[in-house]
Amino acid sequence: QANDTLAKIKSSGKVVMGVRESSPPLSYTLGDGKYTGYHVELCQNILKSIAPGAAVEYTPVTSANRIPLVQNGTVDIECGSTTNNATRQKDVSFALTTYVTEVRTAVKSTSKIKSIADLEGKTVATTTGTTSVALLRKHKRGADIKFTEVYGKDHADSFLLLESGRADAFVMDDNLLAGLIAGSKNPKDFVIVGETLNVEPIAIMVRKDDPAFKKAVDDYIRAAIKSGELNKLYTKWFLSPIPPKNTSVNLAMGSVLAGLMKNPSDAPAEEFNK
Amino acid sequence: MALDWSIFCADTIERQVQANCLGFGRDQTYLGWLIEAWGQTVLVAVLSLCVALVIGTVIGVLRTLPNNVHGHPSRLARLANVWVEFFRNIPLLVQVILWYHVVPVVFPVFADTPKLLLVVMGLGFFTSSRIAEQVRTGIQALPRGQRYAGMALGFSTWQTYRYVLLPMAFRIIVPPLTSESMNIFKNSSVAFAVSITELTFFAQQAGEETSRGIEVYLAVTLLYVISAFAINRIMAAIEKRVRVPGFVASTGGGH
Amino acid sequence: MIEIKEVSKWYGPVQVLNHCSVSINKGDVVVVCGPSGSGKSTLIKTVNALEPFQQGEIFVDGVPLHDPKTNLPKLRSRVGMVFQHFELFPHLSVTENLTIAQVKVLGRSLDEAKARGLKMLDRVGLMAHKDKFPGQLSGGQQQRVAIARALSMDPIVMLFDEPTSALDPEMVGEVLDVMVNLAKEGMTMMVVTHEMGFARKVASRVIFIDVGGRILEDCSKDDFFGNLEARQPRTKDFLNKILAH
Amino acid sequence: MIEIKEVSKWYGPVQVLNHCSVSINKGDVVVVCGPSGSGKSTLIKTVNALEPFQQGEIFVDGVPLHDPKTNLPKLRSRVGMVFQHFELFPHLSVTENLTIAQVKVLGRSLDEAKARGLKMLDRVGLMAHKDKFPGQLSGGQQQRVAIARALSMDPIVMLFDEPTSALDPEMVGEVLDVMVNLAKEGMTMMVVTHEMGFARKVASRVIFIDVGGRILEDCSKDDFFGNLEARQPRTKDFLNKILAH
Amino acid sequence: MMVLDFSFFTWDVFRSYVLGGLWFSLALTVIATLGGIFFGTLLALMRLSGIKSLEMVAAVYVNGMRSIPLLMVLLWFFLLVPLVTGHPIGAEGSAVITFIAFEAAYFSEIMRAGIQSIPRGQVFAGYAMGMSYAQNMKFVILPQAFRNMLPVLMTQTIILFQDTSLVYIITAHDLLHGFTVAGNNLSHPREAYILAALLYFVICYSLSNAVKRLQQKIAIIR
Ligand SMILES: Nc1ncnc2c1ncn2[C@@H]1O[C@H](COP(=O)(O)OP(=O)(O)OP(=O)(O)O)[C@@H](O)[C@H]1O
Ligand SMILES: Nc1ncnc2c1ncn2[C@@H]1O[C@H](COP(=O)(O)OP(=O)(O)OP(=O)(O)O)[C@@H](O)[C@H]1O
Ligand SMILES: [Mg+2]
Ligand SMILES: [Mg+2]
Repeated sequence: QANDTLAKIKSSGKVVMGVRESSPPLSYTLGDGKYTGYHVELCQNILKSIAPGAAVEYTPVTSANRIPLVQNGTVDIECGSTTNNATRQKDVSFALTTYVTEVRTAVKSTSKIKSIADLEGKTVATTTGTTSVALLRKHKRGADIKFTEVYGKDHADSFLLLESGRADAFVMDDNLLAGLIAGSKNPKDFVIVGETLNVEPIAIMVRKDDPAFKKAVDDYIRAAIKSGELNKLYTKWFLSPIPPKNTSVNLAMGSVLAGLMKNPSDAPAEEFNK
Repeated sequence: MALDWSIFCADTIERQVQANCLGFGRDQTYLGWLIEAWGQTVLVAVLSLCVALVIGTVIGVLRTLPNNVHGHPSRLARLANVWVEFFRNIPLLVQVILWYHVVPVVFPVFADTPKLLLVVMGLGFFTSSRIAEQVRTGIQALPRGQRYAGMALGFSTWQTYRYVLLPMAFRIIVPPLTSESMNIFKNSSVAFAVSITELTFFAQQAGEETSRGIEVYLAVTLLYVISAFAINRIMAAIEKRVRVPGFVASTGGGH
Repeated sequence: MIEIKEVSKWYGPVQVLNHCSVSINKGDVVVVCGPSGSGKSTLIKTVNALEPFQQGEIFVDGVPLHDPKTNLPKLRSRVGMVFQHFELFPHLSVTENLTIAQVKVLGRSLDEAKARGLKMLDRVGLMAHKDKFPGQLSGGQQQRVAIARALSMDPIVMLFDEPTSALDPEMVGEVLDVMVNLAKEGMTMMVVTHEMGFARKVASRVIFIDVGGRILEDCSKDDFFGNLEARQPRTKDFLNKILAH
Repeated sequence: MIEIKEVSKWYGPVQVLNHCSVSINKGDVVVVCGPSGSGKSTLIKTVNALEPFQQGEIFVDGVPLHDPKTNLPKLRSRVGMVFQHFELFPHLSVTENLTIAQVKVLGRSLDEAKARGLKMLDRVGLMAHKDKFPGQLSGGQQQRVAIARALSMDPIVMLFDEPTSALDPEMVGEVLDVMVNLAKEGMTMMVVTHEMGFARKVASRVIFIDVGGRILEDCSKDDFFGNLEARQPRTKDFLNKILAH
Repeated sequence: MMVLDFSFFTWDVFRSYVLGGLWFSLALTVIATLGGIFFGTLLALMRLSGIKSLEMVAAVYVNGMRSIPLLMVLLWFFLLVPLVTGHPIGAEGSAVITFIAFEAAYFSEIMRAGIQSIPRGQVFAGYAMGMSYAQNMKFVILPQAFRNMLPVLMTQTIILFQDTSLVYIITAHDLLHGFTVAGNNLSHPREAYILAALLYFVICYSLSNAVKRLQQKIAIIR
């Protein structure tokens, strides 16, 4: 296994970026093989700097397959919406946290659900292969509430379940929820409610045991934070209208991420939820 | 790469290995979950198989009804043709998605249909079109004289099918029915795309949660192989039971 | 008993019966012969309403076949038919083959049907095989069971479509013997066959059909075999061919 | 030419050939008959090494079949064989059927093969059909092409396995005519058939096999047909059956 | 009752979202069919070779493949094989390999049936004319088996084409994927699924009609 990604990029002249199909605004497709989003653009900038001249090849990944793909070398750098947690750190490495998401609940505006407690007897959607599945399980036991889970094969599917009323709530990272709502037919029909189930640092994912590559990525991120580049990217993707429909996600930077901007870290989620 | 099977004894919340591997009375373990997922696979497959057999037989029989006096297929036969063409020319995955995401919204009658039933209809109707083809082939594989012989004895059309054609046709198509039954087990894996927590769903989710992909996929694959083998044995037993003494299916071979 | 009047039939554009008329009286044994594809099987099947026809009329025991109001299954149950390939039902034992139609169609009790069926089975000399399945019998035996099956429905007429042509030569005899006896007992029969020996022995009339489904000859067997010169050229040709070796 | 010595063969526990010995000399026409399942086809196939046998020896033109070192394909190419169901290659035209083995097996040039094949086709009277496919010919025509195909390999002996029993009665004659001519021209032939007319006309010897694969008779045709009383009871029985009607 | 609105589906949407997927699905179908028939025929010959060890190997492979869902085979090749071998294969590459490996098992059963459907007399006839095993296979048996099985082979190809929709699980860009993305991005997912079904139907129906015509043609030649 090539554990020296930089050398591999140099010798092959190309770098494979793992991207998501529908994780706006972090990483999503515009069709026609074009990918874009906060993390995608950030990665593009990173690669331009650390591997100048290398051709970037985009490989779409799913929640379920992204980790094996980074492990097995199909993907060199995954720029999606992957939570950095301790379990995963056994298999892969994460760059410095560039986004912090709070797992929350999206419901219809007309719904009476205001918090987790209101989920009793309801149907809750989430996406196969995400941390939210395990999280839901945990909460179900901890709070001793009973609800039915349904699983979409991707975020868009899960959202469709909510939209068509087959699920009463959709538990997922708030940025994804906001992105999906912004992209929906009638964004006003949905709201994000309730307490934060989990705080999750989202980061760019790279192969384990390749400190040189990780360092190169981290260094760039650190510099970007300093220079204000990251802030500009945040504003562009979270606070301004974005393609394809030119609506805005409208999600101001939370306190945790703001803290991390001062004090960059690659600590796993467990550190945040003690 | 060393395999680590202890993951199956871990509970699905804290990921602690449990002394009681099935996790009775406590939090579910991955093994318990795996077995539950298998149960879902079996449930979906068996229900769909029932739907497919009943509808497939009816449609297949309709397609073999004799032409009318003018040499044209009867109206029922044409309807059956439409059924078969419709359900076999759209990929199963697309059909299941349509049943799950589109039908309940577009046709409000289905709005409250349980999701399992929607998947069963998708998988069952898809398979019914293929079983219908086999039933038709089975009936047409019988010598034409068999139908004539039945009619010549004064049997009505229904009686001819009931007492003469279907008993032999079903015996003939046991082998293709076997592979179709095995197919339905395998095809039930697309149900995961619409939120049925069956084996493939388990493989995806548990593989991701535990990072023990190889072990999880091996276990799931093994269960699929066992299921297929079980179906195969059941059908072989059926075939043996209904075997007609002295009857050798004509293989088209000469001397 | 059977009245075929000017019957014509087409498969798509191909004419297979061409203004055929035959009348068969009680006790007649009519042998039908002709080259392959001439329409012999088709003709005999129309008599039993197994094949529809487009023109003409057929009456069986006075009942018009061509009338849509006629109850065809009922009519067919009164006409016995024996096929080239026997067409016993392979999944039923010999006894079940003999009884099923009696029970399901004629509404006889199972006991009654069995008594009748086994009597007929005895008549064709196969009582010992009553519990076997068709696949366990030789061709000749199967054909004799098929004859017994038809007879147990008490038919008013028996139709045979090349009953011996799928048999090994050594078995032809046993089937023909049964048929000869049947004829001698006065059964009305219409027999498609190339066995001219049978025709010589028991036929009351011989019919010759040429390709295209036209009846060229319909005369007594003595005329047919005895007066070859009076026959049509096609008939002579055919007879020469099949009697040559 | 062909020497069969004490050949026995079993299918699993069932014996189908039982110490069979036959010797066939150049120019002989040997007719083999016997009841269905007696092993006639099996015997004739062993001569061509198409069926292996467990005991005994067979020599064709002095070459031992049972010797593992014998080049069987080469030997088979020198023995012509005609089957009950013709077995023309349906995906090849008549001409291609005639030439393919000449080219691929004997290594003849295509022109040479065509010349030879068409000559044989002419001999069986089917020159007009050289570009058709087997499916477009009648059974009798197909069988004549099959004979031409075998002849165009210049065989030293011809084997026939019931060449007329799958034919409509009117077509039997045309095939038998070809075979009679072949015999008269001095071809060495071994023929499984029930056509006793053919045997009477040209056989030099007649062999009778009984079920179980034992050769009961091997005598001249005059003895076989002329002196019925000297025959074995099984043979008389068989002859009575197939000559009865 | 929800009102469906198909107006979002313009030529531009078709071109930018769907066309590439359609192309991939078709290419995958063609490659997997050719590869599957090639390896399937080899497997069939192995199973009929009369050599016990070859028969065993082929039988285990074929029966094994036929009892695992395609989805699982796809996941195996995509996720785990690279993990074991250390050589990454992309989504498209593993789709091609999986489909060839998977379909070979199915095509081998078809070819086996095809070879066995040739009357034994034909086999004898070839040998009787002095052909070797290889010559008999090449000139007599395989051409007929292919011809007899052509309709079944083509039907299997249609099924294969439908099965390409399953590559969504490894996120390859197939036809269905194109429609799905278009539907999500343009907020008409249901309409997009319906359109996908329609396009699949049109393609598969025309193909199966072509098979039917071919079948009739072959029936005439026989
Ligand atoms: N179902 C059918 N569709 C089209 N043509 C048919 C059909 N059945 C029979 N034919 C044609 O009708 C003609 C008469 O067929 P029929 O079986 O009555 O002949 P036959 O005299 O019984 O011949 P044989 O001696 O071969 O049994 C033939 O040319 C045959 O090809
Ligand atoms: N492949 C086989 N496996 C097992 N038994 C066989 C096989 N082929 C033939 N037999 C049996 O061997 C015996 C002789 O068969 P064979 O075909 O030689 O008979 P035949 O004299 O040619 O009969 P027919 O007149 O019916 O052609 C029969 O009892 C048959 O059932
Ligand atoms: Mg006929
Ligand atoms: Mg034989």
